[in-house]
Amino acid sequence: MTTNQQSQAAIALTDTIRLELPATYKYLNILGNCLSSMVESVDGLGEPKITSYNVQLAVHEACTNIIQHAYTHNPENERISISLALYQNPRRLQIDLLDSGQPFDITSVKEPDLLAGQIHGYGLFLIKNLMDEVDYTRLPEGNHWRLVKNL
Amino acid sequence: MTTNQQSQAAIALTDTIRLELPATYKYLNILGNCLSSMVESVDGLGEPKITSYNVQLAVHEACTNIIQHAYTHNPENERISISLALYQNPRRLQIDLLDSGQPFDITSVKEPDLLAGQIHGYGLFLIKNLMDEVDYTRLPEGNHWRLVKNL
Amino acid sequence: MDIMIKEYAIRYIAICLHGRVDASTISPLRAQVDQLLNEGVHFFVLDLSEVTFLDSTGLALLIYLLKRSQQVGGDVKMVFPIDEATRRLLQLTRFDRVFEVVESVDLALSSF
Amino acid sequence: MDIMIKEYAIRYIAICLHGRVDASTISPLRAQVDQLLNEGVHFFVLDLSEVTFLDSTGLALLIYLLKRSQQVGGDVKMVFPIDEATRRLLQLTRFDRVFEVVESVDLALSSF
Ligand SMILES: Nc1ncnc2c1ncn2[C@@H]1O[C@H](COP(=O)(O)OP(=O)(O)O)[C@@H](O)[C@H]1O
Ligand SMILES: Nc1ncnc2c1ncn2[C@@H]1O[C@H](COP(=O)(O)OP(=O)(O)O)[C@@H](O)[C@H]1O
Repeated sequence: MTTNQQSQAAIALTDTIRLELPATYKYLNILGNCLSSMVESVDGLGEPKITSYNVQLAVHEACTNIIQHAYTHNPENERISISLALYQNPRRLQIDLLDSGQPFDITSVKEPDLLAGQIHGYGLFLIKNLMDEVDYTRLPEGNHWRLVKNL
Repeated sequence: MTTNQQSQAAIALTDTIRLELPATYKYLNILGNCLSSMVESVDGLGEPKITSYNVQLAVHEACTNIIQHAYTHNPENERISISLALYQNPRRLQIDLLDSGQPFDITSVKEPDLLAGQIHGYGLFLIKNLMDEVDYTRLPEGNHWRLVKNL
Repeated sequence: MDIMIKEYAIRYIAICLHGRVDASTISPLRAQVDQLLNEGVHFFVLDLSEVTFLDSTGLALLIYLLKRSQQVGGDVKMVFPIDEATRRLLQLTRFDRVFEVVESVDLALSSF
Repeated sequence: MDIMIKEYAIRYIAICLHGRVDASTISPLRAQVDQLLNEGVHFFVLDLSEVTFLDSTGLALLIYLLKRSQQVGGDVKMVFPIDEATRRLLQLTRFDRVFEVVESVDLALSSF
């Protein structure tokens, strides 16, 4: 390794995990375990347990939304592709989710009125509040969600 | 679902997880967690903890062998593709591992003499003794290991 | 002199949850909550002290219980989780404002 | 009358391991073992009671310690793990035959 760029490429390649799961609740805890192992492998985090919990919860919400809203019929025959990548400078964890379900209509969403006690609408609220970056892109092959947490 | 075959296909699809990891020790515990979640999700196992441990250990040995022997140079830039699948009738867990490293020469292996206290050769011994089926196939794209545990 | 003594009883139920309360585990809790509401119970204490993970599905069920109880003149009090990350989640979503938070189930019952 | 009293000390070392002993965690243990061997220590007790996972890399290091100790007239005794799956692994690999198994570190030291 001679330049900074080379070493960054090596890190990106080394610290990427890909996971492909059935779109069911059953295996979401596996994803949670992967995320917590990844977060807790990072040295010098201020609050590793809290960070790990928050990342797990945000990604869990993104996946339950895919199961409930993108795959409205037979989610159990559908799948979610996930990539977890740890980057340096600045240090961050990037989670990419791909599904082949229905597109997401961002205009369908409004901020929940928390003090009124909502029954719906906590999912996206949590994702946005627990992560530092949340992007949605509709691709020809499906939906792409990107969640980033600065570490 | 009208026929047995259809329902088996659905099960196979539903209970398959794919994972792709850097060929480093660092993330092997993630794979272990996935395996234990999968084994422990199965009802009515006689000794779930022991079965889970043994499957984890065998797959761990297969992966450390890939890291040490298949990827002899720069394993950290190489990857292991893993599929974990739970099948019914008969109930079993099948683990498929793919790497793009050097071929495995089965003639290079001899049974360890346990009472003499070996330094090498425990890996394949454990894999064979802890699993019910172990197959190796050289494919054009690399090496394929299949490990099966009856549940 | 006529003396008439009447005895009343208000049914209150403590629901103690443990571990993960999320989309993958919610079904039995939802069924239990519906059954209690249909039986006419409307005073509840939610004991979340041992809860270690709570998702939007879990949050929604807690709010559902609150709304249905309040519709019939009841109320739901909440014992906060011990787990710090789960506590913060309940603060972020303002559940500490929407529910009356109490120290313990015993204190909650004596304050209805 | 001349009386001469000599005192001898044999150095024995107890190595107490905890948790996972595998390819991903072995390096510091390997370094420690080599340092002790190079210092001339050759009586060891391996306390595996708290070990919860052991792989072939871990097994190999235990055997390496045994061989090197025995080469210089020493010995290694072993306290078995509490974890049942790890116990069975040590039986499968015949470590209960290759090592002298003792109940505890204290018993091991008094029996050298
Ligand atoms: N992955 C998704 N695909 C399609 N629509 C979605 C997705 N996620 C959320 N939505 C839409 O946004 C709305 C708000 O989602 P959310 O905040 O998670 O609350 P809830 O799931 O409780 O409705 C959903 O009701 C749904 O219409
Ligand atoms: N995945 C693999 N690819 C190539 N060679 C392998 C692989 N696994 C094992 N081998 C060969 O088989 C031998 C025995 O392996 P093993 O029983 O795991 O013991 P050890 O790894 O301690 O040598 C190795 O030394 C190596 O030569």
